[in-house]
Amino acid sequence: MVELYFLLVFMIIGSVGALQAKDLLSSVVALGAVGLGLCLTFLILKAPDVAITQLVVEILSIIILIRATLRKDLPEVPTGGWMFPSAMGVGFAVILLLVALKCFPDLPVFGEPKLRVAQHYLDSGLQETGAANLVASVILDYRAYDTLGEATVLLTAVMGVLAVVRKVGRKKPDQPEEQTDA
Amino acid sequence: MIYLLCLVLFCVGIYGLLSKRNIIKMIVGLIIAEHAVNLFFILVAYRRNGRAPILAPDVAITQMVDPLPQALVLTAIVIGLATTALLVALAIRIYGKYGTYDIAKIRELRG
Amino acid sequence: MPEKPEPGMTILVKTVTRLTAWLILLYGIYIVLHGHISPGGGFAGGVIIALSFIHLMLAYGKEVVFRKLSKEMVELMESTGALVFLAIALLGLTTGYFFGNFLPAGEPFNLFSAGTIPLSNIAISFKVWAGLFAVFLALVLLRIDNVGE
Amino acid sequence: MSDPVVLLPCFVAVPLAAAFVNSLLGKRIHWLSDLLGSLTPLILLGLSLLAVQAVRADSVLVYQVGGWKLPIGIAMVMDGLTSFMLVTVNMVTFAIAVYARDYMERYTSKEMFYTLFLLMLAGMNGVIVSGDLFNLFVFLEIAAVASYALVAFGTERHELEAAFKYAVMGTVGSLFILLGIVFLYSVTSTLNMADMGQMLAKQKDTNLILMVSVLFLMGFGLKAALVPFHAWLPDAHPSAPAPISAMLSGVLIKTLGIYALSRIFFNVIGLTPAVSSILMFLGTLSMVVGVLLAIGQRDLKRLLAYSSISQIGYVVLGIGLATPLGILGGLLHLFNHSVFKALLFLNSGALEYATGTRDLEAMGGLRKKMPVTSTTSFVASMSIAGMPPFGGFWSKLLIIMAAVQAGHLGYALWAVIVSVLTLALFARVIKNAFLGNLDDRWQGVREVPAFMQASMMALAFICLVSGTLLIPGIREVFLNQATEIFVKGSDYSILILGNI
Repeated sequence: MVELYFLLVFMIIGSVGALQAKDLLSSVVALGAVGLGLCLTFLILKAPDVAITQLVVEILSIIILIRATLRKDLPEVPTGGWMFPSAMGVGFAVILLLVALKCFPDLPVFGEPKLRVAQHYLDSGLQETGAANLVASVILDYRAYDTLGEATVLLTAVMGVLAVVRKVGRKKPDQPEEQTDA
Repeated sequence: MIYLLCLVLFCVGIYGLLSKRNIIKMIVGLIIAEHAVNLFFILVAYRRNGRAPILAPDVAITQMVDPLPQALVLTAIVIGLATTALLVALAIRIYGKYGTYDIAKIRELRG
Repeated sequence: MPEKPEPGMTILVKTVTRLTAWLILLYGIYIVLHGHISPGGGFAGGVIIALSFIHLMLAYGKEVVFRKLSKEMVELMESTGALVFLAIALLGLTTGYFFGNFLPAGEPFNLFSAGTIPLSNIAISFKVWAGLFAVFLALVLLRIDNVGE
Repeated sequence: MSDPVVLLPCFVAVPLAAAFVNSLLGKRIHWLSDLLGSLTPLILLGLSLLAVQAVRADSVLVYQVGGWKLPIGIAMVMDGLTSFMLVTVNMVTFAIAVYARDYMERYTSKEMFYTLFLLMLAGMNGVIVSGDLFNLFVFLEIAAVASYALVAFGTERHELEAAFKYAVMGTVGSLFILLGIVFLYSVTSTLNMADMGQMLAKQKDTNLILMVSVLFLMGFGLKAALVPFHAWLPDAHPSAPAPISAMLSGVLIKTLGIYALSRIFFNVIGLTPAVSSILMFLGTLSMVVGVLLAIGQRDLKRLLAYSSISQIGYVVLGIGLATPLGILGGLLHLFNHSVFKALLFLNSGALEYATGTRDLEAMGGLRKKMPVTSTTSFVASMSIAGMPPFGGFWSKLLIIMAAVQAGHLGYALWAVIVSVLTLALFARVIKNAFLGNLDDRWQGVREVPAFMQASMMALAFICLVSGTLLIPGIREVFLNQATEIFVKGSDYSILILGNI
């Protein structure tokens, strides 16, 4: 599994690059590279469904993000005088990783999942649902209710975007404009 | 430990979110953290020398990876996309109103 | 992209796009229909279909796409997709359960098998491509409108 | 409808269907979205009352979605706590929906508002009835995404900024929750909460549980706006349209934050003393910090937002005590706070609707011009400050008594002090807004439309009578069943798995 480590390190470097890049466009492009690495990792980990979805979703979100950055010359602001949040970020990361390191021995060893419920899907998924793709049988039959929720999240987001981009939010009131943002 | 590297990726995302003051950079950090969580889920599902959970008429079922987390990650990816779309829409609107992506300047501009 | 007098990109891009957009569209439909047999499914396929439209739009400019389908149409399709999916769930009540699989499981590995799964895939793909395309349209239109602000 | 189990999917399917139909037809048929927006919460309220009845007969109902046996498929669960939350959420939502009918006339695209509103309601109901951890997460996201968009509904600059901040922090919270779910899945290899609880009962106090607890505390703490994670709330609540502020403060942070947090800690992971004391500490901290920050505010809605943080602290303190009395008090306070804080936000919306400002210093003497608003807001203020005949008094009393009983005198003292400070705070609100001389600016002010008045009066009535929930006889039906679920702790899983 050397390639896995290789890909992960690549992703970490890519994301650091994405965050430190001087202009926004290259930051977004670096994010695209990270997404591609993730997609390959999914393939290596034998998750082709996820890899396909990740790939197309990545393309779409990159397109959306580029629409946001292409606008004009967007000079990256220097991050001076912004020490406190950085320190907070580093502190948070260190604490999280320390606790995580302590808890890893409790997790099952990598490559040997417990498979309690999943064993049932593997054994009788084909007979019960008739779908050869077990992932499809899980998302659309065993856990179809989740998928309804997922579709609804997407609908909600679309409605939300449409609501947010309305040019006029309030009707012009007949009394003086409110000035409350004190 | 592969898990640790994955969490490092998560921390990089969160760190970016906390320390950057550009709205787009914050969104980028958030997306990276999302990637890390999804990856962690798939890592947990992996079986050594496993096969993809797709059956074929002539192959017996042996050593398949856990299909359940894959299904969940599919859901999580779409949720992430939905959130990203909304965030970007908000960001573009903020840019339209304030003329900058810099969150510190936006705070100064406020009322 | 600032507004150009002539919408869209160069003739070279347009010619290539005319070919590839349809291929992408077909591939998306294939992914949707075979979601229960091979990798892919409603979501991936739906996104691919949306991408094919976005591809067209990036190359030709928004007017060409709008001639084919209006924004209202897109929103309509999205809600319809969601409703169809919910209806499939409710039809499941005929088996006694919400989301019951009310169609026979059928012969495995065939295109017409696995009960409601292909139907749900199609409903979801409609929802997804319409929804994402609506998002894209909203963001693109917003940018053009906001220039003067 | 012979079998009460059929009720369960209705709680999700009805609002979703209403939202989809509304998004499809709302633009063309104008009366439809008003009708759907108010009728749906009413239907759900009726259903949830039926559910209380059903739970009383059967104690736990389990619905297996798709007919798959329990650990394999997704389960919906109806127990005392679920029905309690459902009644609270749907009742408050109904009042707010009626109010929004006139209030939202000031905004464009009202049908879009109702679609998002119904989606948010569906998300909250989905969170409450879900018996599956990942499913809970999905529905939590529906409610959260809808609320991000609703905060920005006015599309003014500060609204967009507040919505962005809220969306970023909310998404981070969701990521922590998802990471926690991943850790739990990898150890238990199941997602059903009852099944998971049974697996985890064997291995308490491991480092893994610590990690998961930390992740969930951060994630749900962000959603519930507990003090170290509260930064988004004072921006997001004032920026939203008044009905949405009422929804956010009244029910959303409770459903997504406190309900989900306590459900997972009590019934799935099992409450350890360490977590319990952290909860009590965070509760008290939120209580104190929230009220102190509220005192300096001039903007009425911002003041109410800070006071929400403080009142949420009471609820968390009560639940964190983990004694039956404390939990009872916490739940009653949750109910009370939903009602009176929703009412206060609706009042502030009515003031804004009539006068166009939220600045407390600019108001004054509005009592004569707006009798209904001033009376109802007086009732709500007295209830939040814990004056005796009103509901808020009883719940605070219970929490303080429970803290004393459990030997946490310090916490009890802080609760009393905060209560006094709250009284001072709201006395100032009443004085500045309604008493005193009428400014010439407000001569032309009129009372708000009838539907808005009706919903405020209904909520004020509930404020007045919510103390009766404690009377033996009524208490057994409603509150005790909810308390029992918490007290059972990890035995909850046996209850559910035995009830398939």
